Parts: sequence; structure tokens; C-alpha cells
Amino acid sequence: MSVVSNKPDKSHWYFISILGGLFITAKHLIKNLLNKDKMMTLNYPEQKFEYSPRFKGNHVLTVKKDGAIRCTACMLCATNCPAECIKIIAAEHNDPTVEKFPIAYEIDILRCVFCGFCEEACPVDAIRMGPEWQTPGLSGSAFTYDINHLAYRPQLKGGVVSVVDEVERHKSGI
Amino acid sequence: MSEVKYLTEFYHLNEFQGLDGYKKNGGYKELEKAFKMKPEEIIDVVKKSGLRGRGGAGFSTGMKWGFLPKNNEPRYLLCNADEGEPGTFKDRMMMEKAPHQLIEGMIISAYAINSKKSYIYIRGEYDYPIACVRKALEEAYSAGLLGKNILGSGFDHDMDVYVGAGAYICGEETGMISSLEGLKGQPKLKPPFPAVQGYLRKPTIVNNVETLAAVKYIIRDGADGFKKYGTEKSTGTKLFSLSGNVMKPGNFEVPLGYPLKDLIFDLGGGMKPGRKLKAVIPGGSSAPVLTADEAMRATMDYENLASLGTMLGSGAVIVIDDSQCMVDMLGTLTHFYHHESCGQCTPCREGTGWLDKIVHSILEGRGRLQDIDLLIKVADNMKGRTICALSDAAALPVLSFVSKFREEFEFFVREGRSQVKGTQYAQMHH
Amino acid sequence: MPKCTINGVHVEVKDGATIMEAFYKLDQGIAHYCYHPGLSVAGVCRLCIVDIEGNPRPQIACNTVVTEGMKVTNQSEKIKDGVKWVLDFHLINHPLDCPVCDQAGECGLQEQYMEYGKYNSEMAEPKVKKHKVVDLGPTVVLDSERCVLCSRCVRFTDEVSKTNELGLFNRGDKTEIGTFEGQELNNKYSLNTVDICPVGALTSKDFRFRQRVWYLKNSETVCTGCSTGCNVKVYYNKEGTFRVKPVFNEKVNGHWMCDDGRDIYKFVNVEHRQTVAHKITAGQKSEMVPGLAATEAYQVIKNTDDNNLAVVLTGQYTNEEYETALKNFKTKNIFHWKNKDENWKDFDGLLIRGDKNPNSKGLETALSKAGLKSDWKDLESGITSGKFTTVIVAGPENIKAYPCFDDRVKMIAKAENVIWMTACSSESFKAFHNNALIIPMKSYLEKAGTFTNYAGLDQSFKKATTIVSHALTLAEASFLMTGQTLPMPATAAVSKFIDDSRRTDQVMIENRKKNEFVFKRGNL
Amino acid sequence: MFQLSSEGLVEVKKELARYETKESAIIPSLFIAQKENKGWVSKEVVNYLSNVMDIPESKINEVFKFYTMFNQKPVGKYHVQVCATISCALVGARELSTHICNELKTHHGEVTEDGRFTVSRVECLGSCGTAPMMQVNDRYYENLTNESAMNILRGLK
Repeated sequence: MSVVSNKPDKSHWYFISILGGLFITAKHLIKNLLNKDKMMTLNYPEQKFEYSPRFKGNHVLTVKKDGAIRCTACMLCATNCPAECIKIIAAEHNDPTVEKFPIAYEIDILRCVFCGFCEEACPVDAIRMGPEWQTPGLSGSAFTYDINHLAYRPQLKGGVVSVVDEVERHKSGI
Repeated sequence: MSEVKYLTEFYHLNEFQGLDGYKKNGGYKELEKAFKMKPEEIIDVVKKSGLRGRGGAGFSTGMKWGFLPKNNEPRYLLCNADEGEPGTFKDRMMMEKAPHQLIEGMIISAYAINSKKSYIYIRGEYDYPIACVRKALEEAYSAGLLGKNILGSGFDHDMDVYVGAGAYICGEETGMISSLEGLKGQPKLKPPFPAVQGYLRKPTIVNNVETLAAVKYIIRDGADGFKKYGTEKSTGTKLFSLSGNVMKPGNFEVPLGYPLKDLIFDLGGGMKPGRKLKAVIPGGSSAPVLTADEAMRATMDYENLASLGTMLGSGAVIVIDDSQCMVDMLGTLTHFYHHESCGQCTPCREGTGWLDKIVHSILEGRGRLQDIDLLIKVADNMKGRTICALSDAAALPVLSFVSKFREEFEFFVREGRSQVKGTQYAQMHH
Repeated sequence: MPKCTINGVHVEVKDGATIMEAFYKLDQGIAHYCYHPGLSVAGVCRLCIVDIEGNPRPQIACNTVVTEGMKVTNQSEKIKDGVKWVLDFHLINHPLDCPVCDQAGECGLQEQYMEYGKYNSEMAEPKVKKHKVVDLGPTVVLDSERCVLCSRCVRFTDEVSKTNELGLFNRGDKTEIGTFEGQELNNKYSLNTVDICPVGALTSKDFRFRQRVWYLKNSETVCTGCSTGCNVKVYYNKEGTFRVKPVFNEKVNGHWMCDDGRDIYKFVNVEHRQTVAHKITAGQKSEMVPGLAATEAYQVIKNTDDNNLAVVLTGQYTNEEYETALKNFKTKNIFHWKNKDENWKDFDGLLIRGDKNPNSKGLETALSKAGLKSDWKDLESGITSGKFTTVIVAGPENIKAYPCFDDRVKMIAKAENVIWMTACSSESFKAFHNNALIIPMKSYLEKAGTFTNYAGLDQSFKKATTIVSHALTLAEASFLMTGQTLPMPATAAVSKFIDDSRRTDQVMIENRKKNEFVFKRGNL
Repeated sequence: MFQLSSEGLVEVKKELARYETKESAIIPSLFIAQKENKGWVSKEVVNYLSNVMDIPESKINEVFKFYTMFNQKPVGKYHVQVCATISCALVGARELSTHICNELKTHHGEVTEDGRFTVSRVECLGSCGTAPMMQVNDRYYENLTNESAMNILRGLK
């Protein structure tokens, strides 16, 4: 085994590059010291970046005006889901105008690829993808979101009301 | 030209209603005459006379009888007295004034087609006509004109009245058969036609009151005597029920081929003072409407009206004057067909409701301009798609009203009020 | 035998056959809701319109008799436009609640819409409101708004079940299907109305909302509910089996099956199954793998004289299994256990028979072929007298059909050694106090074989799915219990009526292929 | 529980024997029963007729709900039916029915407070030549004006 030593003469001039790097660092240091507002970094996790409301993060199940879950358990999201991470168990509702509703709705968020197909497939605006995404957990089970978490987690402040109004829809006969 | 009293010759006599009075004025003579003929001869004479069904379709009666299978199966004769076509009230008068005329015609017809049992299906609302016919039947039975061995001819025949319960569709022959069988009065699939498989799946002939009554006169005068009246293809006289905005509405018997103009302005006494003729529905509400110009040209026979794109139907002439809003009138018609659709075939069940809703949304000021074209499209696609003709009957008035009075519809859509009356629908009659 | 041309293809049909039957014979697509080959012709949906050469008006195929030389087409633009409009008439008052409708995925309206429709409806008026979620009886739920009033269900109760519960009430667009107030749709064949309903108006209470149909695979098999042996399709996926529907077989069941037969799938699901073998020694229970249990059984059987060994068979196993078992067990003491002796020969006139086993005839034939004849009383006396020290039982899968089950288990449990083979677990097995082995068996969906029905008709079926993977068939168990090794393959897989070319676990995607959205997704 | 009077029962039996099929007697029997049940057909009536006639309830119910002359709701002592189809509408039948409603202080299809009248607008009654007209129970009253119609109604006991 032979080692080829390659020491061109130019490699001795590395000191200039180091100085150049130090200069950029110093420039940003001074800039940040003088103008704290335009600083690029955040003190995560004390400080958090506000994402646009259109960011497709964790799922939200919307609710009707009366606070009940909008979802009709049609399973189109589960059918469309490429990661097969949605599990729904449907049941008969007492109110014949609602007819079908989910008694269990689970999303395995670790399998989710955040493609947004579930949102697109939903015919009744029952599932949306919200701006949250930093949702750490300590055990595997913490990442299987159940129906209560999806619809009524504290961050949602009582749930996101869907604009599609059931009563109006029924009035107009749709 | 004035009225021709052929069938209605003695209708002004009160005694004509009873058996004695009827016999005095030549009643039941033709029955005796018919019994001396062979059944085939009678069918032949009726065929030659060119008598066409007076109920609406105008199908040759003799030909209909000829469709009966040549076997000994029991067969039935049904008299269609379920007069439901809006504008028609001629059968009611015939049953009230001369029930025996109908019964005689029916016995002759039954003899011709060798039927042992016949029913007169009368609509349930006709309380008085039912009573008249029932009484006449009793008289006929006690005089030996019905029952076993009628007038010593060896021909047995039983006749009964069946009372309907309020359904326009039972005026359709297969609907009537269903109703008589104790089912909903929903028309049956054709084929098999009633002449082959009708009431209880036995051969059945269904004829209108006026048709059956006319048979008596064909026997009396022979085919040529009957053909004396009318045109070449539309023979005989016909009762026309004149109603709507005329001075003297009522039933008028005139020969076929009679000008519509004369019917309205001579016999009907013309329009109310200060009013002009706007439109005429010449053959019951199912017939396409004629404008005043067309009505002036029309003669009341099957061929001429067909050439004008409408039909003679049951002979109900509904006269509409220039104070009427055509959108409103179409609304009453679509409501009628929506109410009377039996609900069997999809295009009719859903289509009649749809038409009604569109017309009423126009009337209530919610109409859109494309709704007018939609009316035509929907009506067009209801035509000829169903078991019976009710779907066509609902579609034809819509097509003719919209195409002939389109500007009224467009005005209504644009302004939300009637062009003629100038008011909104809600203010028109509430 | 008139000949006619359907869309350019020549076909010869029976005298008096309708155009619809010619379409059926050629397997050509034609839209229809009210026509059903097992019912009378109503001719009300008006979807099956066809053009007949020389006839200016389109005619309905279901009521037009084929005449010699008739040229029929349903592919012309005129007809397609006509069908589109009739379909629109069906849809204008339809609630379009496909998301909550159980029929979605196998709905006639959806299929025809994809075929002829794909337009925006011009209906802008309020729809007709009718009753929703009407409880018709113990088995069926009605949604009148979805109903297209094809009257199939009404004709079914009139003509087939002859119970006349259903009727079409009111008229015009207010017409509704229903029972008379206070009456129930409650007959032994009521769920057939759900099958023949082309839309989601009638749904089965049992299946309602449990699965979307596109998650289910299906496989044809034979119903094990009674000795009629109806041909059925079971619908299943990895979560279990969910429903059973009849398959047309002119010789056996026609188009129908009974409601009891539709419940048969239930015992197959894992929650009712014996999943592991149990060994009970002096009241102590231990679990083991089925194969091991069978070899343990061999140790017992080896030490028993053939005279002291009794084998009890029920008519719930296949002919192939009986053959192998009778070959392997050398004893002459083989007993036939019937579900109920007294109404063994019952028949309700349509399908249901008193013999609640699919293969009693097959067992009888196998026993008489082997020259065996035995009386049940001998077994009882043999056990009480202590003659039979070891009893092997191939118990029923469908325990519900055996009202005597509990008593018989208690009776047999008196024997010194019991080897009980069963597909389903039961509370009755607590009766075992002496030495006993309970060996899990495969259910009828998990094996191939042949059943012989009451009339002696052999019907073969294929394996549909696997639920308890390590369970044994009777043939496999009999090999292991007699100290032999398993030959491969264990059971014959000859199929007589199921298309051999199709894999049993293949997903049926014919309908989904038509769905263009599936393809469009690839382009996103 | 609804029960027919003995005469009514005899009549129903007579109708049953009168026609070729038992079912044909459904309409006549419903008429008889409706008359005895204060002008309308209730669930009990259908039930009773089904037992008497030995025809499934659904068959009788189908017929009963199909025809308009059988009332599905209780009606007043006098059922005033005003025809509002085209010929009558042309000469003001709808105005007449509204007038009658206003005078009787009721609405279409409802029973008046004293239980005497029910006013309804119906489809063609076959009296187009003598329009406007109304049918009170079985009887036709024709060529009406607002005043003559009210006089007739007031004259009813």
C-alpha cells in the first residue's frame, strides 16, 4: 500500500481563507449585535417560528356549529391515504339527518407523509391540515392521534368550526 | 253552420233518461236489429263506418275489435267513463241524459265481440251520473235487456258499474284495467295489448262512452249513414266540450271537420265583451295549444289538427282570452300533471315534478333565463319514454306554451311579474 | 329460435326471449334498474332503451320480444343521450349522499353515471323530501330519498317470498316504498331485497357501516347453512369476513338465499374461533400448537384398541376429508351426529331445509361406501358402559345449528379420552374433566373441497381466505393422529364451477378500472 | 278500534262476491269504510279491512294512498273541493277558493275550528263548462260566484 502525498504549493495559502471566514463571522456578529430584530436565528424552543395558516401540518377534524364532529365516516380519506395511516370505525347516529358518524378516528402520525390527500378527498370539509407540526412525544402511542385529540386538542380552543352548514344544506335539499 | 243533433237528438227530453221514455224515442230498436246480424257483420259495419275512438287517441274502433284473438276465451268489454281530461265533460252529460243509449250501445258492442261481461268504469266524483247509470242498469235488468238470453236471442250479458276513486291515470285503458283489478291504477306494459291480455289477463276491449253510444247509430243508419257526417277520414259527429273564456260554454255536437272558429264564435257565443281570443287548446289539456291565428284556420278533425301540430284528443276546447297570463295557465297544467303522474316510470314521475317546479319558480320570480330552455329540454326528453302517454301529455303543453308564447315567459323571468296582468304571482289570486 | 343482431354481434335466443335476455346472453352492457332475471318485468326505470332498426321510437329492451332478423343497438348517440336524460331524471331528486351511503362502490347510479353521465345536473329546484333511515324490520333499513322506485323489492315480496310486506305508496314523485304502518319486513328471505336493490335505498342492518365495499375482496363458495348448498359469494378482507351474498345457480338456489345463510359467515371470524389447541388433563388446561396436539392424540389412539375407539363425524366437512379420515381411522365404530333428528327432512318450499349441514349426504355416501353402519344409541351406551375409552369427535363448525350441542358434549365428556376437533370455541367445552384434547380446525372458507347437497349434487369450492393459519383440516388431523406425516397437498383443489384462472384472493377491480380519477392520480 | 256497522259489513261481503277477483272489492270497500269513519281512512280502517277481506294490508294501503278520493287526514263534516285546473282557473276558481278560505277563516286542506268544513283545491272534476264549481261531499255546485258559493255553504246545516 502506497500513500501518495499531494502537497501542492498553493495549500500553504490556507491562512487567507481562514481570515476570510472569520471576517464573515465577524460581520454577522456585528450586524446582529447592532440590529437584533433582523437576526436569522430563533431561540428554539423558547421562541417558535409562526408558520402560515396554509402550512400543511398536523390534521384537524373540524366541528359543526353545535360542536359535534363534522366527519361522516365516509372513509374517502382512508381510501385515498397513500400511507394507510387513517383508521375509522363508523357507527349509526341517532339523528337520521346525520345517519353515519365516526366513533373512532385514528391517525398514525408517524406513518403520515403529509401529502394532503385526505384533505382533498374529504367531501364535507371534515379534515384539514393545520399549521402545527412540532409535536414531540415520549412513547410510540403518543403519535397515534385519536378522535378527541384531532378535534378538541387544547391548541384548537374548542375546535375548528367548518363553514359548510349542515342545516342550510338540508334546507336547500342537497 | 249550426249543431247537428245526432247522438244528442233527444237529450232535451227529461224522459229520455228513463227506460220508458227512451224506448218511446226509438230506444233498444237497434239492439233487436243487431241480434239479427252476425257479430262479424257488426264489426264489419263499425270498421266500414270509420268510427274512431272518442276518448282521445282516435284509434279506429272496428280495428281495435278486430285485434281480439279468435278463440273462445272469456273476454271483457270496458266502458271508459273515467272522464278526467281537464276541459272534458261530455261523457258526464251522456250518462246523465241518456244512460240507456250507452247501455244499448254496449250490449250491441258486447254482442259483436262476444263478451259475457262488461263494466262501466265511472270516475268516483261523478255521483249523479253513477246514480243515473245504476238506475238505468236496474231498469234494463228488470226489462230483460241484460242477463240471460237477452230478448230471446240466446245471448247472455252482465253489466256492472265500477266506481273509480279519483285518479286521472285510470282514464288510460291499461290503468283502468289495473284499477278494476283492485290494484293501483298504474298503466301496464304494452305489449301485450289489452285486446290480447287485458282485465285478468283475458282479452279486453276498452271504449269511450261516446264511442259505444255511437255504435247504436251505426247499426241504425249503416256505415254510409254514419259517414254522411264528417270528413273522409274523420267520420261522424262528435261532442265538443267548450269551456274557458267564452260566453256560452257547454257541450256541442257537430260533425267532424267543423271549423273551430265557428265553434267558438257561433255556438259558443264568442268572447266576453271587450276581450280578444288569445289561444285555444283544442283537445283537452294534453293537446298542444293553438294561437288565435291558428285557431281561426283550424277545423275540428283528426287530420287538420294533426297538421297544425296538435290533436283532437277528447274534444275539449278550452278557450283562453287575452286577459290570461300564459305562464300562470301553464302553471295550472304542470301542477295537474305533477299531481296525476302515477309514479311508475321515472321520466314521468320525476319529469312532471321538475317541470312543475321550474314553472312555479318562474312564477314566483325565482326563474332564470336558462330555465325556459330547460323546460323545453326536459319536456322533450319526457316524450315517448314511458309506458303510457301521460308523460307526453305533460310534455306537449309545455313545449307548445313555451314555444308559442316565449316572450311572456321571458318577460316573467326578467321582471318577476306577468306581462298581461302586470302583477306578481302572489297577487294574482290569493 | 329467432336470431338477432345486438350491436353488430349475431346471437340466437330462445323463443319469446326479450332483447334484454339477448344482451345478457352476449354479456353486453345495458343499463337497467327494474329488470331482474328472477322477477317479473316491470318496465318502469326506462333505462334499457335500445334502437331497433325500422322502429322510429326507442323501445325498452326488457319488454320487447326478439323477432327474427331484429337489429338492435344501444350504442347510438340518440340512445346514449336518451339514457343520459333518463339517468338525470333518476338523479334529480336523489340526495347524492354517497359518502354516507353503504351502497357506494357497487351502486347502479354511480356505475351508470360513470358510463353515460358525467355532466352537471341542471336541476336547480329544491329536491323532494322523503323519509330517511326508516327501520323496516329486524334486518333492513330503508332510505326513501335514495330509492329509484324500481319496485324490485316489492316484486320480490310479492312473487318470491309471497309475504307481501312491501308496497309502493302514494303517487307521482311522492311515491315511497314501505311497509304498512306498524308492520315489519320480517321474513326468512328479507335480505334478498337488499341484494336486488340497485341503489342504497335498502341496506342490511348487519352490514351497515361496517366496511366500505371497496375494501372487500370476494370469493365464491357454497353456503354451509343447510343441505340446500346455495352458491354464495363471501366478502372478506384482512379484518375478517363481513357478508355473504347469493350467486346465481339455476340448479340449486336460483338468485336467492335465506337470511339464516347470511349469518353463517359470523362463526368464521377470529373472535368465535378456537385459535389454539387445548390439552386438558384432570381438569388442568394447557395450550399448544394444533399440530403438536394432533401428535399427542396419536399417543392416546395408539394405546387404544380399535374396538374401544369411537369416531363421531358431523356433516360439516368436505367429501375429501371424509374419504381420508375413513381411510386413516381403522375403527368400525364411526357415528354420524345429526343436528336434530325430528325435523331433519323439513323444507320450507323455497330454500331452507331442516338438515343444517352442508354435507350430510356426502358423509352418508362415504360411510355406506366404507360399509359402515352405526346407531347413535350404541355410542351413548358404549360411553356409559365404558366400552369406548377414546372418542374422537369432528364437531360442527356451525354450533348454533346444533341445539343438542351442550348435551352431547356433556355426554361425550364422560369418556376417558376425548379428542375434539372444532373450528369454533364454545362454552360447552368446560364440561371436559377427564383427558381431553381440543384441536382447532379450519373453517369452510379456509379450505377447498366438495360438498354434496341434499339432491346429491357435488359442488366444489376453492379456498377463500385464511383466518386461523395453523388450524388443521380433518384430513390433516387424521394423518397426524394416526402417526403419519402430512402428504402434500393436503386436500384436493379441483374446482368445478369457479373460474380456475382467477386467484381467490385477487381484488375485483373491474369497476374501479372505469374510474378515471384513479388514473389521473398518477399524473399529479 | 274501527269497526264497520253490520250493514256496512254486509255490503263489503257483497262487494267481495261481486267481482271476478277479491282485490277489485278494495275500492268499493274503502268507500264504505270511509263513509263510516267520518270521511277519512285511518290506519285502523286499513287494518280492519285487511282482516275482513283477507287481503294483505300493504295491498289495501297501496290502493288507499293512490287515489285522491280517500282522505288520509280527518276532514270536516263538509269537504268543500274547489276545482282549480285550467278551465276553472280561467274563470276564477282559484280566487273563489281563496275567498271561501278567507270567509271560513281557514287554509286549504285544513279543518275549520268548528270542524264543519275542509276546503281544498283539487284537480279537474269534469264540470269545466259550468265553471267555477265546487263539490261539497258528493254534490256538485256549479256556475258559482263568490256570493253564491258562500250562500250555499252557509245554507248547509
